[in-house]
Amino acid sequence: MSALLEVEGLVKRYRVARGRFVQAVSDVSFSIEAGEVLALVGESGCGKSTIGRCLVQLERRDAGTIRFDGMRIDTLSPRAFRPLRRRIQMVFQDPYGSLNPRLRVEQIIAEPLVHLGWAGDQRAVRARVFELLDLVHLPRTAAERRPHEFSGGQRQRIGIARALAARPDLLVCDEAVSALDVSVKAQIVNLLADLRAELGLAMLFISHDLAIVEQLADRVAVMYLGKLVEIGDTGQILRNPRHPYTRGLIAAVPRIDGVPPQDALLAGEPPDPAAPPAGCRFHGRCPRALPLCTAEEPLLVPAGAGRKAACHYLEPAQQGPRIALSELS
Amino acid sequence: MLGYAIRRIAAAVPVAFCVALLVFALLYLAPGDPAAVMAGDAASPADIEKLRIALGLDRPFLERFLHWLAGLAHGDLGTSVFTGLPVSMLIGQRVLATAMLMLTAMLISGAIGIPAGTLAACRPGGIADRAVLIGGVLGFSVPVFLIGYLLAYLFAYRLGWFAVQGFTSPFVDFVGFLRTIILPAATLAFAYAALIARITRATMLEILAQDHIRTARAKGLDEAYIVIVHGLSNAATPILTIMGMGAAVLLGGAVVTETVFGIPGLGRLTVDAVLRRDYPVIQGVTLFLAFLFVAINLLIDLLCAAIDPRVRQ
Amino acid sequence: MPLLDIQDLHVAFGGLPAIEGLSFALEAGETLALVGESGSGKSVASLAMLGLLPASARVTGAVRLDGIDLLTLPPRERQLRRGRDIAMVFQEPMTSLNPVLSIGRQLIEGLPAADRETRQAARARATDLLAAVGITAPARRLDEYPHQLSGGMRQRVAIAMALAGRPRMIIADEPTTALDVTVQAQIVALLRDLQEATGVALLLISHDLALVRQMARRVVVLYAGRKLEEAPADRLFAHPRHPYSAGLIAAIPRFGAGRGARLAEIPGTAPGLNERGPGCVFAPRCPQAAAICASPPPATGVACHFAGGAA
Amino acid sequence: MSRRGAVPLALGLAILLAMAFLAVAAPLLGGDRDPGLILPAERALGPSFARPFGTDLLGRDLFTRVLYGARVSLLVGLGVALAATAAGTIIGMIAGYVRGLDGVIMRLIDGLMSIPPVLLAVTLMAVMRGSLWNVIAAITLAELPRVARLARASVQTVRGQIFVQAAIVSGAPTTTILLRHILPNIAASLFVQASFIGASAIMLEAVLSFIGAGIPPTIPSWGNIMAEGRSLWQVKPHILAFPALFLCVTVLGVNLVGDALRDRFDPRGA
Amino acid sequence: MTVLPDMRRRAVIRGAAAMLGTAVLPSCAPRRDARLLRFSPQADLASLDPIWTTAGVTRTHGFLVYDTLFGLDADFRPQPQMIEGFECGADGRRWTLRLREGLRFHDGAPVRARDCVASLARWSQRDAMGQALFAAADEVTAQGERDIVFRLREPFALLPDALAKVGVNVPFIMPERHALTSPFVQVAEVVGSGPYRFLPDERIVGARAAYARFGGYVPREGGKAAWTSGPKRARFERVEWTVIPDPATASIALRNGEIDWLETPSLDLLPLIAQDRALALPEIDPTGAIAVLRPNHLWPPFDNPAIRRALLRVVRQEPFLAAAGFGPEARRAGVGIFPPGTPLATDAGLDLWDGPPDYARARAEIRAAGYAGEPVVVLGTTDPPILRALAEVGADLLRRCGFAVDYQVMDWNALIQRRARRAHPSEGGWNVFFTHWTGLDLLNPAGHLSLHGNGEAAWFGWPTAPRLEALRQDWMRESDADAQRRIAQAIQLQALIDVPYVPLGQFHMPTACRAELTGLLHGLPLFWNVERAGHA
Repeated sequence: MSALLEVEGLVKRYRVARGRFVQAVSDVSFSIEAGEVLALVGESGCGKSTIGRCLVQLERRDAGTIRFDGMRIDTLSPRAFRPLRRRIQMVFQDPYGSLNPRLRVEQIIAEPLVHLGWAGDQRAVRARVFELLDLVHLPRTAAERRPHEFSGGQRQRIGIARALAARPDLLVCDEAVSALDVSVKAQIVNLLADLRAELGLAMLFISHDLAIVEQLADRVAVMYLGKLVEIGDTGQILRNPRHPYTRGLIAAVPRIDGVPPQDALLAGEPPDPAAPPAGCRFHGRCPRALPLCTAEEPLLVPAGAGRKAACHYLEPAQQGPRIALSELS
Repeated sequence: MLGYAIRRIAAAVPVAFCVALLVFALLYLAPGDPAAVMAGDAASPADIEKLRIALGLDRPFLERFLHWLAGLAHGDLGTSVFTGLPVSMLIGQRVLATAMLMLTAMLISGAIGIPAGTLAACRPGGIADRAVLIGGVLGFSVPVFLIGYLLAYLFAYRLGWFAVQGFTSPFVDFVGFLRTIILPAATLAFAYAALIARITRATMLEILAQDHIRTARAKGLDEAYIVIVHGLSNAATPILTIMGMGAAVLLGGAVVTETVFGIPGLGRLTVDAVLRRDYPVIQGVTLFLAFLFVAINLLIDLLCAAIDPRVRQ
Repeated sequence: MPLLDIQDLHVAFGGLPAIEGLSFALEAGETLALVGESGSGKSVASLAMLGLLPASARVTGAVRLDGIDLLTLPPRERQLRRGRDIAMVFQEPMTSLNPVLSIGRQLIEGLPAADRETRQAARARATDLLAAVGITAPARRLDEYPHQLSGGMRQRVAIAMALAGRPRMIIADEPTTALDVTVQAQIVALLRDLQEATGVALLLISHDLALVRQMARRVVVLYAGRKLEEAPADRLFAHPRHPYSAGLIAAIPRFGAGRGARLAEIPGTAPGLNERGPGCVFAPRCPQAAAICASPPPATGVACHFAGGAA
Repeated sequence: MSRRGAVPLALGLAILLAMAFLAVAAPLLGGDRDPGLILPAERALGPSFARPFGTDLLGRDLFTRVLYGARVSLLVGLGVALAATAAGTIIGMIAGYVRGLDGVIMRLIDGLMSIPPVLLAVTLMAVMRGSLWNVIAAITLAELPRVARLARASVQTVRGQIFVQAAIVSGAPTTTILLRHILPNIAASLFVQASFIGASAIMLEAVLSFIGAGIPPTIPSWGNIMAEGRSLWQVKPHILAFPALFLCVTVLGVNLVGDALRDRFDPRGA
Repeated sequence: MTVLPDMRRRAVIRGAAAMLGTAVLPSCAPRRDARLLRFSPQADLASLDPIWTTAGVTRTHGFLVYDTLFGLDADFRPQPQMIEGFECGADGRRWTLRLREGLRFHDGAPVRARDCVASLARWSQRDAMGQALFAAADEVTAQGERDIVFRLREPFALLPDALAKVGVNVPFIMPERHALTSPFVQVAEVVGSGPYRFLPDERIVGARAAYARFGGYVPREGGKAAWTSGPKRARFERVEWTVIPDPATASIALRNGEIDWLETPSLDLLPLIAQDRALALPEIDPTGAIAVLRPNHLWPPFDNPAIRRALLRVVRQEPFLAAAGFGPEARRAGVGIFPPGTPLATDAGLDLWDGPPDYARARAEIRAAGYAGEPVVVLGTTDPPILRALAEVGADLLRRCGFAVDYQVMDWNALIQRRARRAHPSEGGWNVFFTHWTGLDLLNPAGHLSLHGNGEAAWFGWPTAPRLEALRQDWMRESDADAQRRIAQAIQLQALIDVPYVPLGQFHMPTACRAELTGLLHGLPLFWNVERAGHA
């Protein structure tokens, strides 16, 4: 059986000035199985959000193919794509900006129902709205209120309810929890995990927070400057990163246990995406960079156990966990 | 910077073309027959028809537009129906008066509006703030000609300090220039100063609330220094931009002010031409003033780019 | 005598309390963290210390620096202490630098008069400062503008600016929040190194417990404008005594916890400025809440009726 | 609601209501005085009990004329505000939403905007026959570009907001997005702008009449009455003063309301 | 644009001089010196060619820079001006005019007879009286340098009157090279032989004109200056014209001494000027002006003489003049075809206005004459206040007469275009408009344009009145003054039957100047003989 979502050679460019383009996404391929959670991680500007936006056609891809349930969707016109929107929904990062301040919560949540061919009268819509409010643990009285009466976490629940309204198969979560406070973040992460289990949702979970990714995702794809550098099973990648960038990323994660990271910190910052370096895009910051890296771009090649990585000098595969589990003593 | 300037100038070209097209189209639709006016009272219909053909008034729109554009390229704005003189000459004679009037008005308004707006922003709710708010509303609520009459009554009629009409070139007689320019410039400056004060206040309020001002304060810098160096340096771009857009207020106000104060400028030329239905002159002056407006804004954009390094990108 | 001693600080906006009765002290050379979620008043507290709050804010209590109460100082003298005695690094490196002035100009204007005697001296000092915060080609950077720098570089410049006045303490308000993980780690390392090298005291203000854990020796936990707990970092993370501290620490996603590990969550949301009663502000979300929580919690030590007195 | 702005708002609304009342009730208040009745023998009389505002150069009763003038001025203000806002909003929304048309429309709008409003209106009046509707049309066209630009800018700001993207993802068609998500969110600033345009239209009408390129002088607009009184303000100031007073107060009222609303919708706007 | 460098050079010189002056005495008071006269004309000097245009200002300009063969004296009699004398052959068909010696144009060239012949020929194509004169002439030639010879087919006793004409168009003499220009094209340059030289570089169309005394001008010897006759002695070195569009501003400028002479102060501001001792209101034009209601004779209802007569009967001139702002001392009602105070004026037939107007009767008559209620397009004007008042009162009157008035307002220049249209009133034509003539234009039936009844060739309104035309021709052939007056009387009576137009009364527009100006001449603003008292 083919995957729910298959992305092949996706390219997205933005024009920054007359004749100057930034390749935000450069030849990225991955797939998501039904019910699977794939996390897309990387630093800001690496193109991970752009991929999510291409999937829901908020952006038009410049090259490559996107197949959903075996059907090519990247070539569909906005009109032709609309029936598919029911099946691919999105949760946005900013809980404040993503809800129209002038609409009542009921109207917000019902919007996909109204537009995406939900057959039913007003009563049925209302019943479904209540059902969704229950699902995201909001009181039914919320339906009558307006977004400004809610806190950030509650708004994010409203956003999730809206995304779930039309019973999608794939949910694109674009930094869905990164704007939230710690105590609230935990609530939403747990909610997403529950919903996923309950509804059998597949998710593209876009995040820069490795700790949350670790808890939520089946597989992880690491991006750097528009390129996929490593993809594979979450546990394997986070415990045993084979790409030097993934290693650096992991090393930079602040530890609550106070244990200093084993790896050296990455130096520098990602270069300007409008003028990416030749060869391996990471070579400028790579602790292991060699002459070859400046000349030749590494391909994404199998790196054992369903994993792929794009590096000329992959980190050696290791036995056992490299990273100690945190302890709550 | 040079690259920016070139890009900015290139961007002004289509706008200028649109202005030309609009101005031409507007007056193409004008009723009445310029040939009839030019021929005078005693002309026969045959004379008028001959003149029509001589003026090319019988040809189709596009042909006339292209012909007119070609003339523009050579600085030929046509010929006044009423006086028989080249429009470019009529404009040339009057540019100085209008330019000086606007420049003086800009200086006066800037000298009043920017400090007033800044003071108002420094102490929201304070006296300066109230004054700017009230002055701002009043400045937009009194018609220019009333202000003109009021100033003329007080300073020319009662006190006799200034001349009530005319224009003297500053290059000929500077004292005379001041005598003639101050009242009309002050009249024009009224609404413009209100505009500048308001935009300065609003911009400064916004900028003084920005993070980098907080950074500057945390550095222990003097408040006046912060307001002037950190505040105004950032406010300059929006204020200048609004001043440029607001030049429309000045140009429009000049139409009235020059009539009230008998200044031989472009505004009065427009009024005279409109009242005479002297369409080539209306066309030429409107186009010229619109180009002037585009040019002012172009200059201001370049100035902004010089002040604000981000704009140059 | 502590370097900085804050006693019973209250800040209110339009009659609504943003900070209520905050007291803590910072020793010379120490790193103290003020931890709290959004709306806890931690940034308000730092701005109140420097006198940078808008005029509409009502500030009472005492902020003593070397025994001198900054709040009672005339504005002019307080201004002179900013940057010299207490410097500050802000959260948003994108906006906390003036976009139209060059880096050099912004650095130099903050130098003490002695460092600015000549143009060359000032530039040399500014170059040194940039070098000290790990900026490459510092002399060239002086003539550049903030928008030409990356986020991490800008934050380094901001730190250099904080150091320019040779302060005795730096308040770092969420210094890494707006940065990418890899850069965050660099800035954390930089701050730690600088503190070691210069012995400057650091008041770290953050919502990021992991960051606090890495940097601070002591931690003050703020919630809804009130101090709930103050403790040495090691103790706090090991044995949080206030239910909120405990909940907060538990809610942090732990890297390495493995897939599917469920996060501990604190139900509900923090109260708004107008929802704070005299009782324990955390009570509505507290799993241990009881009737007694409607009365004010102990004023000293851990602010919880069930925490058992002083720390 | 903030206390600041409440007083000006109330004052502004009171002024506008009063003016609207005067305009509507003009025939009643004027009694049997006919605003068009020419009495050369009673030319340019000063205010008196029988003729509270005096008479104009043709001996017509100024009080009645000023009251009837309120109709014209308010009609011009309201008409232009509505027409310019409606047309400008439609143009702005098309430009702001249909990428392909944006360039062309905005160049034309920029071109139109480069001609100062007074000049554009005067030029249009030179082309058209002087009538009330033509004056409204000319001022509308002169004010149009400002609304169109504001509408476009607002549309672009709002359409960039995430809730609009969320609506797209929710499958909302373009019309729904424009009418339900974008229009209500730009309505406030358009409304504020409309009030300023109304004020500026009333002013522009006066200026056009002053120049002699406005509404036919037989129609008693404030601008016309002032234009008539301008030649002798030194000796018969009442002809200029009464309509001027009404004009300034009305424009002040509109501006006060506009300012107050703006402060409410966007406290930092200018 | 090309004038710039030159202007700049002069500007620098003058600037330097001014700086020196102001450095010594930084006075803010405007200069008032004996050598400079500042004048504000009633309208802008739009055209410089007094033959091409009928504009009054251009005529005033013409008298500054050009000279005429004959001048007019205070009794409206022609007097030799450029000529030293003339001879008329016994049969009245050969006239020889001999130019004075020493006449020069401003470019230094002598004035020759051929210049005069060409100038008169050009003038004759634009002027009714000139037309009549040249129609009567077999030949007009230059004989030698100084003699202008008219060989006439029939006697034309009014030849000196025609050449002394002060009503537009005035037969000014210009160099032959200019006079050869088509009369329908403006001459390119102003070169005259009058007392002042035009300074083209200083002209700003619509705002300024300047003149310098022409040193080469030789005034006539002997006699007294009066109207356009007698010695033209220029006392001021310079005359500057400034157009001040706003009447209120203009009066302040006069009061402040920014200008010395305001041609037409606003009527309502006269009391203010009268009470200022530094200012004077000299009466310079005894003929005044005549207001006129002009019906269109091509279309109903005013193609019907009965309706015109009914209208004529209810018109009262008083309200028109009062509404225009003329006080009792400045207006005169009950005025016929020729301006009171001029030789041809008469009361004949004017008793039809005795008693109050009977509108009911007028309405009945108009109905009876066949008026069917079709709209009557009345052209109104916004700008010159006098014309505006005439139109508004007139429209009111027409309404009272039961006409369905369609009052269309435009500014004066639009009206000038509109009135030239012969189309049906519903297709852009018109039925009635209002204007006024200066008395100088109406002195006699020859120049009196609104009296012409030659149909399509007549002045706007195009009346056809053969009897009136015949009487006009009679008058022009008549040389005896008494006989002329009798014909004039007959003309008036006939005009009251044909009603080519409705006279609306005579009014006097005063001029205002600084009190120290003395020697202002009558007739129109003339710039010789005037001087500033106390400076001479």
